[in-house]
Amino acid sequence: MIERTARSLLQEYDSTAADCFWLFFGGCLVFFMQAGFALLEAGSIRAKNVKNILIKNCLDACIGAILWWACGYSFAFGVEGDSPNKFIGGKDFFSALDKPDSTTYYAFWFFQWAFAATAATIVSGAVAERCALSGYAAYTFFITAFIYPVVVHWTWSSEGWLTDGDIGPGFLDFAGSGVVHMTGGGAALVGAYFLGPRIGKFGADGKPVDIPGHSAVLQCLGTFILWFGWYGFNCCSTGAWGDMALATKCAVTTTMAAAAGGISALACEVFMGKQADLPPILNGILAGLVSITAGCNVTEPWSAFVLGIIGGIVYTFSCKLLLALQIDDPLGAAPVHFFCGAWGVIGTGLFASKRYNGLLTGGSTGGKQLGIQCLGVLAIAAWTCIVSGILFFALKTLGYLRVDAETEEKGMDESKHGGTAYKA
Amino acid sequence: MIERTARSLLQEYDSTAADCFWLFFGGCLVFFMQAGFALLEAGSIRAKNVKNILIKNCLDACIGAILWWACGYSFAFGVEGDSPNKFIGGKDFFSALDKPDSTTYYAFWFFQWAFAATAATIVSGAVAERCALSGYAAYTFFITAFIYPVVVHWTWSSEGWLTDGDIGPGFLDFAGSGVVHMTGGGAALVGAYFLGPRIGKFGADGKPVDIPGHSAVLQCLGTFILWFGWYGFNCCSTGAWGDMALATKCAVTTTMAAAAGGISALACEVFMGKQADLPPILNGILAGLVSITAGCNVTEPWSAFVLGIIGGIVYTFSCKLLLALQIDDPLGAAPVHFFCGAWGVIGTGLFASKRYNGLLTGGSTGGKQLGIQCLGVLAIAAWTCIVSGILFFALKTLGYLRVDAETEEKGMDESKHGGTAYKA
Amino acid sequence: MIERTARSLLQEDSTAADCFWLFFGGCLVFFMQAGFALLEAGSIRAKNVKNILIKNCLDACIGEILWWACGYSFAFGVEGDSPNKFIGGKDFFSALDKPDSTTYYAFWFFQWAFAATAATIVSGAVAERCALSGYAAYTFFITAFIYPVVVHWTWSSEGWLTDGDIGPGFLDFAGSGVVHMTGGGAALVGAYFLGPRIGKFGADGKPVDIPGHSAVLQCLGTFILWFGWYGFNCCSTGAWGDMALATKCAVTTTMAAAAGGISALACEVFMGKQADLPPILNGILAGLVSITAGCNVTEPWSAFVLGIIGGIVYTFSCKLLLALQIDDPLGAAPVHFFCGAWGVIGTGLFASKRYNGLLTGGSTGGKQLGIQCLGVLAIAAWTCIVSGILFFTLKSLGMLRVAAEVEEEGLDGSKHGGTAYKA
Repeated sequence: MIERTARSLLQEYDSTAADCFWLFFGGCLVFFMQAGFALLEAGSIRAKNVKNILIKNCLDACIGAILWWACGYSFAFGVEGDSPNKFIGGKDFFSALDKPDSTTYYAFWFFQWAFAATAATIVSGAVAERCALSGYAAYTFFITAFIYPVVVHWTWSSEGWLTDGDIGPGFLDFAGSGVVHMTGGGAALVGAYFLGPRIGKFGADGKPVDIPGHSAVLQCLGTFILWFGWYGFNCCSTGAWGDMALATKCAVTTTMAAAAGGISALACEVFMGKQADLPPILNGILAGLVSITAGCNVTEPWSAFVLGIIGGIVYTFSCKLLLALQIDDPLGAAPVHFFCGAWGVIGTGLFASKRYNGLLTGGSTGGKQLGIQCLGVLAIAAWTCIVSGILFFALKTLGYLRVDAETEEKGMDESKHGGTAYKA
Repeated sequence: MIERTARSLLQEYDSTAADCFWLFFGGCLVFFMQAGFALLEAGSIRAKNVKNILIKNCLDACIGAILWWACGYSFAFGVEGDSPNKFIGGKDFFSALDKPDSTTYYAFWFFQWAFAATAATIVSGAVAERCALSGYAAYTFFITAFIYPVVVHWTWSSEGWLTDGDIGPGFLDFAGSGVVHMTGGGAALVGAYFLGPRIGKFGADGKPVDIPGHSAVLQCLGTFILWFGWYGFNCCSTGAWGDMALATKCAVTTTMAAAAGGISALACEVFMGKQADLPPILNGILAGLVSITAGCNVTEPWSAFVLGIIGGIVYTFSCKLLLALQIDDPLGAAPVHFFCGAWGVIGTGLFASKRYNGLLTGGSTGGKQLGIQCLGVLAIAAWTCIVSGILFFALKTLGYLRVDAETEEKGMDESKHGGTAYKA
Repeated sequence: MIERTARSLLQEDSTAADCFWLFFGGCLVFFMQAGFALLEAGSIRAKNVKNILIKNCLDACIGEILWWACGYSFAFGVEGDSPNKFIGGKDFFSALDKPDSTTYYAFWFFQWAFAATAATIVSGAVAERCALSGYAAYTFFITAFIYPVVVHWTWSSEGWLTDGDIGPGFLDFAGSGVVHMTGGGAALVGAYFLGPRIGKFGADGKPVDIPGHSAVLQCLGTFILWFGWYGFNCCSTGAWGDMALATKCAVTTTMAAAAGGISALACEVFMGKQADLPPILNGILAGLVSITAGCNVTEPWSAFVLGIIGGIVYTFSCKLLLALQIDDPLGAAPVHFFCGAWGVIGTGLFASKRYNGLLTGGSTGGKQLGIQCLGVLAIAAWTCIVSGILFFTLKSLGMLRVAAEVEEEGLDGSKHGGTAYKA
């Protein structure tokens, strides 16, 4: 009786504050990844377009916050209570409803905004160096206000049709290999397709021409910032202070996958006869991180290692696939986020520990979990690619999508943004 | 009785450790803003003066720590107990008094040092590219040791004449739009005035000449780092773990204002017929952040949005004002910190929620809170501008303030710091 | 009885908070990898930047895999039945079952970040002429063996130097010796066996200044390191409950960093040079390394003193290296090895009375100082001798240094597909 009273007092006193902090901490780290994306993207393109991509990154964060407030959060998490909608939320637009003083609402809002900003900013890499600012802003509006929140509602709200646990079929995507990375990466892929390749990317014979980025230093710093922020992305997805031991296990699995992905992608390059270079290691690290994001909480260090190794390989070969399809993705955004995101979700169905019914770890339900994972991959891929496809096609038809050839050759900074990024 | 015992045990056990952590966490994030300032400043000036400004930023942090230890903290927070001094503190110089083992003293010292370092480093942006290192070091000494701590004592100590709450008249400046940003920004304005404009900034006809910064990438990364650190600046100002729900609401209001400020300043530029460029978005984000710093804990997401929108406009027009007055502020430090700082304080008097008597939200005391806010703005502005004015005038008269024309034309790095910042 | 029940329930809460504290520290210390990468890139010539960034990434990646395989076990695998004071030997590949509620993973993560720090120190001293294969081989050994052994001696519960009741009471709270001397000693030895860069010393033996290509990268790198150091030093309390002490470490750490920066700058100016940025940056790092051993047992004033002297130690060990014709492009050995040793010794001098600092009225005379010196000698001998064997072997096998032609052209152009900077 004494124990029960004391437990409930502990619960009441501490839990809200600690849970709020944990989500806030995660939100800060994931927000900082915006800087990582900005630098990685800037470093991977030519100097003449750097201001343009930085402007796009800033707009993603700013416009994203306003849209997340207006309707994004509500579409994602506004659960209606009386008549649950498995497709999209519809409550508490503009955070207008009263909130109690002691609430985790704001912490959770902040944490989830940072995730939404991540999904949105993935697209800018694939459409870099030739996408018009107005077209990009229009697209960012839709992904943050609608495309992404709907996927979140399916998977992470308490009433979505894919929601894991008792309600739905048990789709496992802990921190978003599918929800965030496939959604952003699929839109990136479709955007790069409708945009068409940069002038000079493919020769007359269709052979790809390497257009190296202007600064390996920025690529490297960007990647390290992303890796650092990813600890908030993955570990804080436990959502509550009380599961800290599990959260710190996620730190270990996340690190294993990042390391494995970097080594794996580098090894692929060297085996294919190229010199050891930096961008493959960096993108390999990111590939590993995306690959573990779905299952960081249900894997062991050894299986995280395996997920990362395969992630590096998936990255390498999906880069080749895109080039074979004559799709120009300057950042490799689709290989890193879409293809490795899908691998992350599927791989979780293979390697989740026995308790979570991974196919290869002796789970008791055979391939059922794997089947649910594949269902999720197909659903997310179809949703993001079809809706993005409609949007990009409309923007292209209206002439908003691509800058004219003269602007592209000269560089967008000089033509559209008052001058180059670098001066004396 | 069981409940009472348990509650008091909880209190004893948890509170100091968690409060210490919360202040420490905030101190780390706010300290990291030093890197943000360094990069923003470096990117906004010409390459030939980059080492000089980085040296100034490092000296701000180093000299600042030593002075904060020697007397800064004591002037700010050294409350004398027996005969309280409403103007300046006077106890515990060099942290020499014994402290109990379990104390939040050090955590609070650390958190407040990071704030002091922020106030000091604001000045370097406005005096960039022509201020002599010795003059700058002398000025930094005074702002960290005296000018800033006095303002802190008025507002954030338990005995200051402006202190909010039961003691004083209830001045609301939660994280320092006035205390930090107006103090630093006012000194910056006065410094830029006494220093005079850079050679070539104003043509013979008085028309301003644009002197663009040498790297948009550094400006962008610097701004993102500042935004990231600002979550510690604003949210950790609750000062205690127990108020975490409120702290995370501050994260949301902070984000809304930053986003609104960025969009607002960009819109101003575009409406005035200029191309969409990066520096206005960046400074707009900072303007929004400064604008919400006073009232992040007493506003709602919608009012934070409004404060940010107006902050972007205040920034834009105060830039024009400075140019009209022939004052050259290479970073826009005074527009961002002084003018938006004042707006942040005044805006809090307008938009603070009903409970805090905001004029426009139905507060019961009419314009009284707004009146107190204005009183604080005037007091801080007068203090910082007059004392800084005396100091800068003295330094100028003694010939310590500005480098000679030849050094300025050649660049301070080559003349004074052993060579340029960038080499092969 | 009520009190006992409540206290034991509170204890349960303790695991979550302790896990978080170690995790938080691990994140900050991991972020220092970015700091090292930028500081190193900025301090060398542009033609070798990709090479050093590749080395930094490989340190993190390879280090992780090795820490998992055997590094953590050699460091912390305490055998229980027959304790080994030299090296651990349990739980390779983290293969043993762990309970659900455990601080194991948080601690593993925190310690991996430290190991990655020790390993990456070396890349600065061997920059601009060390072959990638030789460097990878070396990194393998330092993360898998050299560093974990030192950790076992000092930070495991059964090492021969372990502080507290078990061993003689060696004080090295966050690793001036364990991390910085180990990495810095390897760096010194590596720079020695590698030989100086072409053109570093003139025909007369006089050193030629080879400035780094970007002061901005050096500066940002240093600030990131300083930021991460708060996790490095403060989170070394290892438990949430000691938070008041941890935040005192934040103050001592800050005092030493500031003092080191001012001190090194002052040395330069007194010696007649212009005020320049790299001395301030390396001075800040020297101060940070100097306080790392004793941040928890010093006061702000003694931290200040440790930092001032750290800046002086840094300045003069730079001169020593040049006099010995050793080329260390980052000053890695001055900052980490020499200041690391000073940090350990200085703790024996300035640790507060309770911890028997010689100059603060401690009751055991110079005994603590003696133990500190013993630790310095042991760590220096271990790291320098084993690294020396390894570097000598790599050199004999021709795996250590790139060809002169490659070095002149730049490692990026020759070996990594092109330069770091393009249009």
